[in-house]
Amino acid sequence: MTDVMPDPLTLAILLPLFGAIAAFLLPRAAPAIGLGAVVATAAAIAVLGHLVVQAGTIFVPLGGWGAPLGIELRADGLALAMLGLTALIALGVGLGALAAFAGETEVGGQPMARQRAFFWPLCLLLLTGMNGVYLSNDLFNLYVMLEVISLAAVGLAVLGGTVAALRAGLAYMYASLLGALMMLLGVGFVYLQTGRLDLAGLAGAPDSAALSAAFGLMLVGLALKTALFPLHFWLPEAHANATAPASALLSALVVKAGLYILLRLAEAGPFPGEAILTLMGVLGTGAVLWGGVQALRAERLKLLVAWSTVAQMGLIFVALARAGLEGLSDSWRAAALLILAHAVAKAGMFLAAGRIKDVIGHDRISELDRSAVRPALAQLAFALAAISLIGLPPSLGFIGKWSLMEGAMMAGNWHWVAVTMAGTLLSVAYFTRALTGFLRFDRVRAPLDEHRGWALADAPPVVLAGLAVGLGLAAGPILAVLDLGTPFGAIP
Amino acid sequence: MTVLLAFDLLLAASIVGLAAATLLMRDAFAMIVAFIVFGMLLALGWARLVAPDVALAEVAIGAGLSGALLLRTLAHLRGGGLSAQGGASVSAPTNGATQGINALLAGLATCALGLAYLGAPQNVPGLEAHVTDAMPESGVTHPVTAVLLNFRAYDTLMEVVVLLAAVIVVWQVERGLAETPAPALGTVYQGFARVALPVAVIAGGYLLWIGAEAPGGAFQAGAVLGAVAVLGLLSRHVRPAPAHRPLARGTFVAGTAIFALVALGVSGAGRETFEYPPAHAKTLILLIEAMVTVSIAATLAALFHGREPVTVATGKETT
Amino acid sequence: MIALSQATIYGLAGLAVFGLGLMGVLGAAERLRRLIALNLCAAGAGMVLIAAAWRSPPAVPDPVPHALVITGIVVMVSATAVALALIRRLHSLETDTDD
Amino acid sequence: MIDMPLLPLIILMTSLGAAPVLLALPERSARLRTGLNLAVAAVKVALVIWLAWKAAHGVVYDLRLSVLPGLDLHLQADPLALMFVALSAVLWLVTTIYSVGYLERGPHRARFFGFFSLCVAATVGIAMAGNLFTFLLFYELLTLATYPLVIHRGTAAALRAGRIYLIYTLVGGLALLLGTLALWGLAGTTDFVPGGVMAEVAAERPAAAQALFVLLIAALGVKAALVPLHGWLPIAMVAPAPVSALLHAVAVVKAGAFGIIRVVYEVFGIELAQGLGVTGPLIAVAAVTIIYGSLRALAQDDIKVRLAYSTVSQVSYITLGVALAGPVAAIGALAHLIHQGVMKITMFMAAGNLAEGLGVKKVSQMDGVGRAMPGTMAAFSLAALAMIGLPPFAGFVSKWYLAQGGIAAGQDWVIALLLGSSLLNAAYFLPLLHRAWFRDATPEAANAPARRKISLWLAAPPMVTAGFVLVIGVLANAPFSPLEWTRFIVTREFNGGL
Amino acid sequence: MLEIAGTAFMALGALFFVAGTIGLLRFPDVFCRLHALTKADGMGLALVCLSAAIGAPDGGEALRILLIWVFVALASATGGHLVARHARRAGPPVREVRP
Repeated sequence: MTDVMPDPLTLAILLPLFGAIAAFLLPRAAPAIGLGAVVATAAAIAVLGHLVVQAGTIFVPLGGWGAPLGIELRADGLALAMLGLTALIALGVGLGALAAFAGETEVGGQPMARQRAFFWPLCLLLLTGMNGVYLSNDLFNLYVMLEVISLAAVGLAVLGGTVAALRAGLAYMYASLLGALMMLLGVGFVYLQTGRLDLAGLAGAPDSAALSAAFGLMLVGLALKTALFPLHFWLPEAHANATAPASALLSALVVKAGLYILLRLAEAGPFPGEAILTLMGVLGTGAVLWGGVQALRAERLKLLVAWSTVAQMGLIFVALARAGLEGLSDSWRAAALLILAHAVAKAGMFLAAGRIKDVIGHDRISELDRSAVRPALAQLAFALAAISLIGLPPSLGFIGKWSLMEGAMMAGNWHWVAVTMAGTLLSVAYFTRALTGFLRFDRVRAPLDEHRGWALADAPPVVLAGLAVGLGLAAGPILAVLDLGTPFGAIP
Repeated sequence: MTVLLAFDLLLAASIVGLAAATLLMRDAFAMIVAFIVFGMLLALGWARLVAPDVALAEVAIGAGLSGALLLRTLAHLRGGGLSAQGGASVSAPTNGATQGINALLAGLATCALGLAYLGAPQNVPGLEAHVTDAMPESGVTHPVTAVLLNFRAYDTLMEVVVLLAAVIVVWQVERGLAETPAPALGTVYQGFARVALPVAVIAGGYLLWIGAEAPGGAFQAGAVLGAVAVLGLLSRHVRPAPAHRPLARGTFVAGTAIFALVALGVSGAGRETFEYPPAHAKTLILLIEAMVTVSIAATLAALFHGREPVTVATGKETT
Repeated sequence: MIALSQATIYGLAGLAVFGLGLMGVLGAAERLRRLIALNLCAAGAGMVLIAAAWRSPPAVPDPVPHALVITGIVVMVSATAVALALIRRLHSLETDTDD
Repeated sequence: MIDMPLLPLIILMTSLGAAPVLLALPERSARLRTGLNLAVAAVKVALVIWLAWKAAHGVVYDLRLSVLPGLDLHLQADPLALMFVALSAVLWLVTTIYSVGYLERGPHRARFFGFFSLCVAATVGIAMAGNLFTFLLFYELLTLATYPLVIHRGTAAALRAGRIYLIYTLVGGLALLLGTLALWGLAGTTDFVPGGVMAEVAAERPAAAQALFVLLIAALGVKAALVPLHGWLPIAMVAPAPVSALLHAVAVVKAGAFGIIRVVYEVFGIELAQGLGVTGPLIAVAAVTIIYGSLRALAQDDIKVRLAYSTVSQVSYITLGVALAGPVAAIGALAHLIHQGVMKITMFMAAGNLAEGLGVKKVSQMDGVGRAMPGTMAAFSLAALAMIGLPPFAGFVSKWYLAQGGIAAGQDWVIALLLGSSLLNAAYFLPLLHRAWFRDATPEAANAPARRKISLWLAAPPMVTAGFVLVIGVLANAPFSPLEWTRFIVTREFNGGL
Repeated sequence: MLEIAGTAFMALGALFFVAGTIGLLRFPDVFCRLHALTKADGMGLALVCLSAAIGAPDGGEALRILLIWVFVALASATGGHLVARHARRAGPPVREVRP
């Protein structure tokens, strides 16, 4: 690893950090610095990708100490896929943010110039934290990274400065903090039992009460952070009331950090038994149903999208649970695909929802129509993202659901297939509410020769949503990347 | 030995009792005071467990600065004063049933954790042997500092990043907030500040320097210096103005930036990131610690002050 | 009978503090009280870690958990500051709109 | 001629690629849009002819893109695919011409033609799908592309119809997804192979195979409007006339019927299906649907709803022919796929002309329309007579083969069914013709303000397709007629057992 | 000898602290409590510091302990002053009779 200097793993974490510092120091140039930093990070990730493809899993012992004394960074296919996806989404959302925070008008909350200046440092810190989580191989480091993410995410959630956003942001802060502290206590229990902090230390540890307590704590904490039903209470308001680019980052990326750590724990584990897995599946089912029903009842577009996040998170938990203990080495792939699919689609969808709200001035679903001024492209992006989230072919979401159901069926777990189907039906129902609204014009009195909402700002959501659909065709290569370095052992 | 054990039992019981009392206090001011006292006792407990660094950090940051932050917020909520009769009440009725169920669940979970704790093996060898082995190459002689600034320097960098994130978010949130009229503290306090602040600055520097070989270090020193700045803010010796903003921003990021730059800078030629050349390890660690101390002090003071300084005259701000 | 060492005493006390904090977070309605309850949780987790680091007297304690807890304390004060800023901002917005 | 292995993909991309361009074109550039539409449709017909030519000369087209390990997106051009592609390409050209006239100065033409194009792309994909997985992909795309067309008018009624349509078809799509998954899980492949892929599974787990058959047929039956899954079709009549024409003649309903053909012949294999005992119930469902649709059609006053119920009835002829499980019946079924398409599209376009030109939307208003619009009504009448099954028109040919097939399969009652159905056809179509030709227009209708001259764009297409009806009936035995082509296909499916 | 003196000072100091604490808990109003606390604790602190300084290994250590005493005394005096000032401004009853 010493031939490349400095190593791309550290760069993937530190480049956004330097970007955040620069953007904080020079608020006026923040957008340019931010985009530059994201591109630079993407370049580092590309180099990293090259190395991973060549060498499989890469470890970097920071400080030269190596685990267990020092902290190691670890990059394999799963991490690489997440890194690449995160960079992609950050780029898309960043470009979307250029437009979202343009202008000088103050809309109820913070003035735009200020939001523009503060979005970038926070976004880049978030990126630092996310990349740090993906590359981390150390439990305590994961906790610290989660806190970096938490604070940046809270800052993003309250960027708009409205009372609703602040209230939701505070509730989010508390939930996130509690989750992190549970994780911390869990780390304490792990240390009590094994005397080590690196994930590899978990692998050889014998089953014991302390480790069970540790896993229990970490599971609950991470479930709280990923808004697993019934610990989802904070998510809908926080995601719905943030400004669109912030919502996109929160929904697409932040919740994935917890899921990713869960995957890594499952990989390193002695993972808790069948009962816990089943419980995760049951709670995931609850999330799928409850999130779906609430999305059906939501009155605002962004709230609908936020509730759909709850439902989709539930589906990912079902994916983890679906094959039972012995199938875990396989089911993580479905979960990873669903994570990727949801991230891209949700980023595009929130950006699109934000554009729609910006152009027509509100996002009440019952009053959506084909008004004279309409954001046609944003609506197209919303529809494309919905296709992926519903899981219609050939989208990436479809591939994820296909792998989930295929595995569940092979394992004879038809109930998980039924849950997936039910979730799909619910998502059809709630997204149709919005899509129907885009197409109706029986109430429009304005002249029909409409102005089509062309704007450069529509490009990021359209591209992201298009990718969410189109990446399904690249599922083969994506799976190949995920299997690099064979996380979860050999390919069956 | 049994006397000490009894003392430990008493102290532990007081810590738990104070934690309970903190939550049960009806008045918010009393609650915060109880929390600060809890922090003091906790530090004592940590001293008993031979963790002086942690005890120092807890007193300075956990109890001290957190307490100051809490009190400042309470003053804001109550319209300038700390007594309950001024301004809005902070207590709200709670749903008894929900509270009961939650408490029950939390209690059960705690009992389960307690059982797991008792079931855990005692004195599992941790990483102390590794630390002892690596100490000669670490550049410092105090193990905690070695862990913080060398073995697990990456964590520490990220911890400073968390502080940076906090101050960014606080500045972002608190825009144009009406300034709470600072309490007039009178001449006695001013006199005290004149004497105490320079000495405290020296104490901070001492803590930083001694950290290499004895309990102390960047965080404790930063906390002391931060407290100096807080006292300065209170006594109006320090008055943040819009013109200070670039300087303030620079100070906030200096620690993080230098830390990360050093980490990257030492890499290459066969060395990993964060792998200081043995000959310069102590110098580099001291450099990092010094910058981090300054940043921590400034950041903590800014967290206490809250608002980003803006031109008050027009109420308009320029970013 | 479990040997009642210092570590056990403070570890159990830490768990109790964590549990109390948990109750407080779940049960309290006021913002400040919940925040303090979260701080109690952090303190409890820290106590468990420090207890895990303790070794019977001739041996010195494990310095790694000490470093972790210092990190935890700093992280917690950052989070507290952010939460307090949110509370202050919310309070002024709410009193503005209520009046 | 140069060899182009990507030809199927190019044919698919002509309409798939045109869709975003059409969507993006500004509303005002009507000429450009019309030109592009017609050009693409014409190019497509030409390409399909080329493809058919090459395929007939033994060139095998087989395109694969691996999506998941072992799971490919697979396009191919077997004779069955070619038949359906040709049908859709030709009828798309005609319908495009008709739509240009129909939507002249109407709102949201960009959207309409964009999704129209997408819809045809989906149909082509369905036709050329080489496995059930690919079929599923385009099946869902078809649902999504037709939804905006169904609710094109944007009224509350249209939205309601669209919602019902979407619920039916998406649930059907989910069932198909489940069925595809189950097929993948059971047989380890989703490929369409003449003779089927389920033989081993059926030998080991007959119950599972039966359940899979029911699931797949039910999933496809939603679009094929098998009773009781037909509920969406009459309601979807609120769509503009060209959409209805397309939905009934080529796209949605036929996609379902085509899927049933694929599943019965190339997933299960006809002998296996018979062996599993699942064809009997399918025949029963088809028979019930035929009678039920006809009976409901009798009672409808709205012309388009009457036509819709007629479709419910007529499309089930295809299912019936498939389920009868003999080569002769299969020829009838495949021929009817084409014949019914041509006949029904004529009738819908003619009905659209009546509504556009005379404001006539109900049967009771049809008095004397024959004299007001002789060309349109002539086309309508020709198609109606063919539909009833009068020789020598197209409908007669397919019904003849179905009846023969019934006898060959030992199911003589099929003749009675066909006779009864034809009588019902006559009962609901002849009154229309009677009113149109032999009654005088009511005075208020004659002076109705809605009366306007319809353009050639509208008038010509139904007459052209009516010409097709005549030609493919009369020249049924000529080389390259649909009937000959279906004979060729059936020979292949039944391993030359004709 | 020195050891005995140190222990005696320590015990005496603890006594002062106890007295101060009893005063804090039992006295009726802010000013009385403040009186008990500042006076008694100041004395207690001085004695404890003295005891610790006697036990210190070298002069430097003793000097540092002395410095601690000086600054804590200064701080507690200032703190007491501030509390009294605040209490007088806030104006709660000077003496309330506890039931």
